[in-house]
Amino acid sequence: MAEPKFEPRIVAFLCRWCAGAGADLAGTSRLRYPPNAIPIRVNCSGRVELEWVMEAFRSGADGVFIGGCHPGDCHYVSGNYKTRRRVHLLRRMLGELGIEPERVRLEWVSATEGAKFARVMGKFVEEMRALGPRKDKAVATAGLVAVRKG
Amino acid sequence: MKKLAIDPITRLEGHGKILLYLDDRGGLAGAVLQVPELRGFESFCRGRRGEEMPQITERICGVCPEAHHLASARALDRAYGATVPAAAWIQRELFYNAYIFADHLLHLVFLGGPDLLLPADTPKANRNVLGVLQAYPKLGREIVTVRARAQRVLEIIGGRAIHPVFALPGGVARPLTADERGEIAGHTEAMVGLAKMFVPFFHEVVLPDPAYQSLLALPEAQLPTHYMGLVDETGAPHFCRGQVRAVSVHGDELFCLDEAEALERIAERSEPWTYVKFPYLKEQGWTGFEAGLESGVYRVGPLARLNVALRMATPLAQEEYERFLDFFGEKPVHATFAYHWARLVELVQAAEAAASLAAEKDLTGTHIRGKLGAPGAGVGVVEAARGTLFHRYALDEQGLVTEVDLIVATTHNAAGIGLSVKRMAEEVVRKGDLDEALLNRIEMAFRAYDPCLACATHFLPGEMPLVVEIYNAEGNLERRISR
Amino acid sequence: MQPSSLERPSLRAAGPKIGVFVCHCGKNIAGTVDVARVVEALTHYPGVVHAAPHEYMCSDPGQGVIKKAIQDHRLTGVVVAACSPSMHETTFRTAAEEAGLNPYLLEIANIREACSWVHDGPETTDKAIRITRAMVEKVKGNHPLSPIEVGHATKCLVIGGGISGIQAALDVANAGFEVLLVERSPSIGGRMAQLSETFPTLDCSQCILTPKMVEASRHPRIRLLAYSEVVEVTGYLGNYHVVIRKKPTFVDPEKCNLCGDCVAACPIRVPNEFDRGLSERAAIYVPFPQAVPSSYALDEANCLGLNPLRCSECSKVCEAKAIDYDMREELIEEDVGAIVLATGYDLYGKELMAEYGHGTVPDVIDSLEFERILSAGGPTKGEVRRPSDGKVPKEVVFIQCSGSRDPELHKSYCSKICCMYTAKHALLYRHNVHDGTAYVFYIDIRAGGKEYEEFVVRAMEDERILYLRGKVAKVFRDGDKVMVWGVDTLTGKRVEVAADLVVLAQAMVPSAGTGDVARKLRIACGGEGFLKEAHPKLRPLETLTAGIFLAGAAQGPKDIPEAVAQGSGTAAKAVAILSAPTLTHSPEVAEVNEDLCSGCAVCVPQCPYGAITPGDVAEVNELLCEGCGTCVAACPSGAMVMKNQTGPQVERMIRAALADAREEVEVAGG
Amino acid sequence: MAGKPRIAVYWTGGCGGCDVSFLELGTPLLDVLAKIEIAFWPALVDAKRTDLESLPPRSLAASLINGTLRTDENVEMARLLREKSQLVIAFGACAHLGGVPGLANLSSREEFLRRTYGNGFHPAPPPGGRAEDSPPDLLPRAKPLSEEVSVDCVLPGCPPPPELIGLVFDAFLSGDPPPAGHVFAHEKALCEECPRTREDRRLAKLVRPHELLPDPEECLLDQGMVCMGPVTRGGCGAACPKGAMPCTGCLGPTPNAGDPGLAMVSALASLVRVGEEGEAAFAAEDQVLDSLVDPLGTFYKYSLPSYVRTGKRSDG
Repeated sequence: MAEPKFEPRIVAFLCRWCAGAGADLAGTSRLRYPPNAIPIRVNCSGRVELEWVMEAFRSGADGVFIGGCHPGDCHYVSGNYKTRRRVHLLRRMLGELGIEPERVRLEWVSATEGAKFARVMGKFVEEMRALGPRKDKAVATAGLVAVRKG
Repeated sequence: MKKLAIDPITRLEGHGKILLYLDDRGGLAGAVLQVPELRGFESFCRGRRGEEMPQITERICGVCPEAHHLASARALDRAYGATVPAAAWIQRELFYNAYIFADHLLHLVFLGGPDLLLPADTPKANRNVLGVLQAYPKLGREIVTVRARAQRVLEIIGGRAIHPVFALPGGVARPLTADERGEIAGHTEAMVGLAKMFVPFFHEVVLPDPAYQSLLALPEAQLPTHYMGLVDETGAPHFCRGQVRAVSVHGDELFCLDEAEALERIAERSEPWTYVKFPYLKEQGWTGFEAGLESGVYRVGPLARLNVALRMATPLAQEEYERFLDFFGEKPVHATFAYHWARLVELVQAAEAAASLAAEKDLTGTHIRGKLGAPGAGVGVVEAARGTLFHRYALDEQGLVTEVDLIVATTHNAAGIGLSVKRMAEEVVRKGDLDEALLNRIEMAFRAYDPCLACATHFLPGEMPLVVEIYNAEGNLERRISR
Repeated sequence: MQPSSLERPSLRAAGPKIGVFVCHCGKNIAGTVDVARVVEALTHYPGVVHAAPHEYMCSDPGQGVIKKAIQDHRLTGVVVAACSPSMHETTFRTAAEEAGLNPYLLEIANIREACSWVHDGPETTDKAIRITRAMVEKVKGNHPLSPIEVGHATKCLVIGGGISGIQAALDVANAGFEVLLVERSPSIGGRMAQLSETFPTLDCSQCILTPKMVEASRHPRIRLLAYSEVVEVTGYLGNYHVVIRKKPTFVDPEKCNLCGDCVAACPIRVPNEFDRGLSERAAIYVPFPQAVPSSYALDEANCLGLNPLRCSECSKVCEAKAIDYDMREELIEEDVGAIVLATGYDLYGKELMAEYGHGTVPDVIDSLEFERILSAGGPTKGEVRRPSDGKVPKEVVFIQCSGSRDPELHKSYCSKICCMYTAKHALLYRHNVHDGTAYVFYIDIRAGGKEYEEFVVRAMEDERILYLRGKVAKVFRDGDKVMVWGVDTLTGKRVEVAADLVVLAQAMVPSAGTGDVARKLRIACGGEGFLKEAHPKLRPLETLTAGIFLAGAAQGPKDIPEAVAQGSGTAAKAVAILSAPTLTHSPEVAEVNEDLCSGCAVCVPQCPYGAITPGDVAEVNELLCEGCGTCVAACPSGAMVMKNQTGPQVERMIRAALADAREEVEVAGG
Repeated sequence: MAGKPRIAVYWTGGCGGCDVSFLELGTPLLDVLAKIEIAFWPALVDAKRTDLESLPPRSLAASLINGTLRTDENVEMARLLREKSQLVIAFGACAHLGGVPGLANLSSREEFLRRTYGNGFHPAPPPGGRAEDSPPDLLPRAKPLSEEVSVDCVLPGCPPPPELIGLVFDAFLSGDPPPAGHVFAHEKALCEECPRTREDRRLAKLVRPHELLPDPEECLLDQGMVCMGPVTRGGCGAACPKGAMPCTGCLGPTPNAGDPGLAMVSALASLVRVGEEGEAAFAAEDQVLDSLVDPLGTFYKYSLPSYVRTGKRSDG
């Protein structure tokens, strides 16, 4: 019998002013895109902690999407630049950890780019499907001190 | 066939297991020293940053991290084709002599020492540092204090007393201040003071002890092997630079070479029943576990260094060296238990050397980093307290480690230790009924080497109490003796 | 001050009682999401004590359902699964507050824009459940907060003394608040003071401007600081501290009686900026007769020298003894509650127009130069004479969109007012030179504005004004003529005019100091350098920094009525702040866990608002913090915390979002 | 039973540095030894495993265990000590987080046997010996103590600074044992006790220790060195930075830092600045970031087994 089609689980961190607003516009414009990603709204892509990206992988995510404002458009001036650098370095480490760097995607989407949001999200899901399930094992173990206090 | 398992052996740095095989008549059929663990530093050092190696490899052993730290730095000096500036050199040498002093002291009091300083019939509960402190309160206290001061010197220069952080390719991390020199000078003075106090003690208390005399004379404890050690341009033992000199069973020079070529003269063989490797002199070749002129088996460490040296580097050490040679009347000295005495001679030289280096003008010099070339391959050598230590690395263009090779003191001695243990075992077994004191004699045989099996296989050292199990021919447990 | 959320026990300690309300939004959500299943799934979710659907949550009955449940079930938190929070967050939070629940304990789970509208098929419901579950986790971690309240200064700073700034200053002052009006040049008035007449009414610019200038200078609550510049701005909404440098004019305005003897005595002559270099002025001068403040100023840069004194002719002849060479610059410090930026515009330099002769052809001038030529008080006393030889030009070519709407070579945007003032120029020229011919090259005519179209038509119907649709390819000097090569795209014919004068309707660009001021105020400039508004449509007068507003052409090309309207608009914005008893600020800001902060200061450069002060432990100024959280993500010790969005809180959301719909999610571990 | 509290100190496998550090207590050590009874401490006294085995459960007040878990025997001993002790204290970085030997997890056991002994090395008994005489097999990967037995509190460091060891005994002899999970080091990061000054928090370049003789006053991070100080607990007096060398993180991450590698990546990337931020600077910024070599070996020098299971190796 045929394998059931692999559907990647994705977490999407969307900044409230650009990517988030863009996603809303995609909604109001009734654009269709695959439902694999669960959005989590943050004020700024600069708020996204790398711990979260890893927590997503730890919790079984196949991909993590981060949406921020275009360069120069960050509502908070420069948060998106910080995120870009963090993600760049994180990707390098992911490679060494055996997680394909492509599984973390950073995209600039403005509040007016509903269509772009739907497009890039669709594309990302497609790529994650093609990439298939994660081959690596659990990424980090919660050792005695690895768990953070709330 | 019976098996005696002395598992594990104690009061040394590291896990070890002695297996004795007895034939049905109770004679010794075989004896091996097995080292049961490894950590594979050679493996995971690959891919690390070259400059991190002094700080990574020192985690091989917490008792002699200083040796790995500097051997590693030397290998990196070479790998980067760097010339180490005078000021940096003086820092390193002063640091290193303080280490040799502290480490020998550690052995004399905490590890091997109790065997000598305390009467042979001392109950096991007291055969330890506390026993020593009880027996010799004044000297004991002094030793604890001065060792602490030596450790303080390591801390000032090395950044930390244990697992120092100061050595870098081509130099050291930072210049020393005048104040620091002042403090160091005070400590080194105290070190010399202790050395002056220890020597007469040795001659009045330890040496005359018939127990020690008999050990020195014990035929089973005579092991005619070749010897290897580092000597400076004057032929005196040097702990962290110079040429590697090897002499034969008869004392003839086999070679005297820079580290890289010297390393070429050594081959290693591994036995499937132990994680320790057995180096031997290529020229003589491997003829099995045996001593003698034809065998490739050689020894390193204090006794070896005194055997390859022409003289000592400092006056007091020279005096003691002469007393040492007079006592044995021959050179090389093959008596395994002479290692302890040799250790004392070196302790004196280390203290004196440290003191004179503390006075060097350049100690506080600020030119402490040599110019680095493109990363390549390099070999570094030092004399760890317990013998010659080689580090060999190859680095890629980013300065990341691509190859690692470590030959450490106890590895050189592995065959020798095995032999000493076997012979001691023969003696003990001949004596028949095995009691704890006798078994301790077997351990004393290797303790004399102050072996560091941690270093030997870069595995996780662990000291476990002695248990001997005697199996009968069917392999059923016949008796279990524990000390 | 907000009590620290770190001190307050988490709600989870008491055991959360969360209510979940799922909106059908008619068919908008229920059409693709099985609302019943969502309610069912959430009912069994840990911490949820009540879950209910409603046809239209945002309706009064819908809100009623929430309010009732809050009271009946003593809810400690509410999740409304409905449309995007940008739609109704306030609505529902207000409702919650009315029911006695702290509004910050209510969150919106967006299952419409982010779910029901963009997906169909069964997974849609599953996704809706995940989104809602995640939001339940957030609410569990939320703490009750209340907006931060702060007092404020009651003065307003207006930067720029053009018509827009003047209007803003007057309106704020008339509302009863004190105003500092800072102008860089020796006189207020700005560009409008340079204009001849204004479209579409053709009334005299000076005549309608001067009274406002005077009013501003006489107003008891306006402190006019001409020849001054803002040096430094610190602080935040309601509490800005500003430092202003007042440059020395070396003339005491009290004593100066404007006799003008000093000018005659002054040996120096330099191009007069006010006349765009078409006339000269002395080193001691009044920019123009109606200048306000009405006093001479000695411009140090061009004077022979004050230190050591090289000339002193002016003081010799000054009977009023108004000249004081020892006058020094003054630093004025003030606390203001709001700031209006009205720094105006410049013209795109004609020297940048390679195709139009690099500004080297004397009879190729820009529109402001032509304004001066047309002005009664201008270099030619209002007669149209060309710069090169003072002859009256008979053939004048006006080129619109010079430097505008030209993404390849120049500015891509439309400068908006050129169509209008070019029509004005052409008409005024014709009034001046009855036998003269005016040519206007245009791409198309943009005359959106009251009576604007009529005005342009009037110009077009004047048979001696030839409107040629097309762009001018080349302008070059030919003897005492200026050759203009263009194409009439309507007829497709090449057009060649041997003109006496060419007037370039140069693009509008932000005035020279704009970027500098923006940096001092830490506000953003757009790509073309115009000051950036908070939202192009809904917040055109605000910047992203609360309490700083934009008026006039500094924000983008504008005509006078718009600039004036913006002046008044910003005044209203400013007054709203100045008149408020206290100001409130969102409490969802970063805060430092002082038990964990080592003072490593990694956070400090992350903050675009300078809200973090380094020290043994970092300190966040809640009022400066806009809540972006960039510092939180950067903090290596996890000592910087975002109120109601902590790292662990979001990690629980992630687990909830990813756990299988069936399985019980593990909510501990925070 | 009344009398002195009985304790055990044991290494499953550290380098011995922890025990030596214990000795560095110097004379205070003797005072401590006077107040407690050492039931089992191979490094110092000749008590044996059999003695330990004969003890009733929980009869030891505390066991300080150092070393990475590497062999079956290590695990056996850890379990034995857990059974006999009321408190188990992870003693040193290896027991705490996996330690330097934990870097071995970057390659498979097979790989490093091969690299160490050449191809075809298989452990075997000695001549005439039986199967059980062959050297014990290794665990598939190095583990921190807490992966095999429950750990009550932690004495971190490589080795733990004597002062911190002192704290343990103070806490311990004071009668009230530390709270579960307590770590005997500062809650705040190293920077708190670092004398270096932090002026301009921005990284224009990354340098390695041998590439720069750092300014004696200025923060090493500001000078471009990858210093783990900001994510690492204080308690050592910032020994390494004082010695002009960057902190490498041996005391482990601060309580809320989470994964030290991620925290460092985030902090470093946040601090990198090449001129004005913006699209124009992206390439230059990436160049700086890419100049960081061996991130795993650098960020997880002492903690790899606690935070990282690389997908590269088969995980047994």
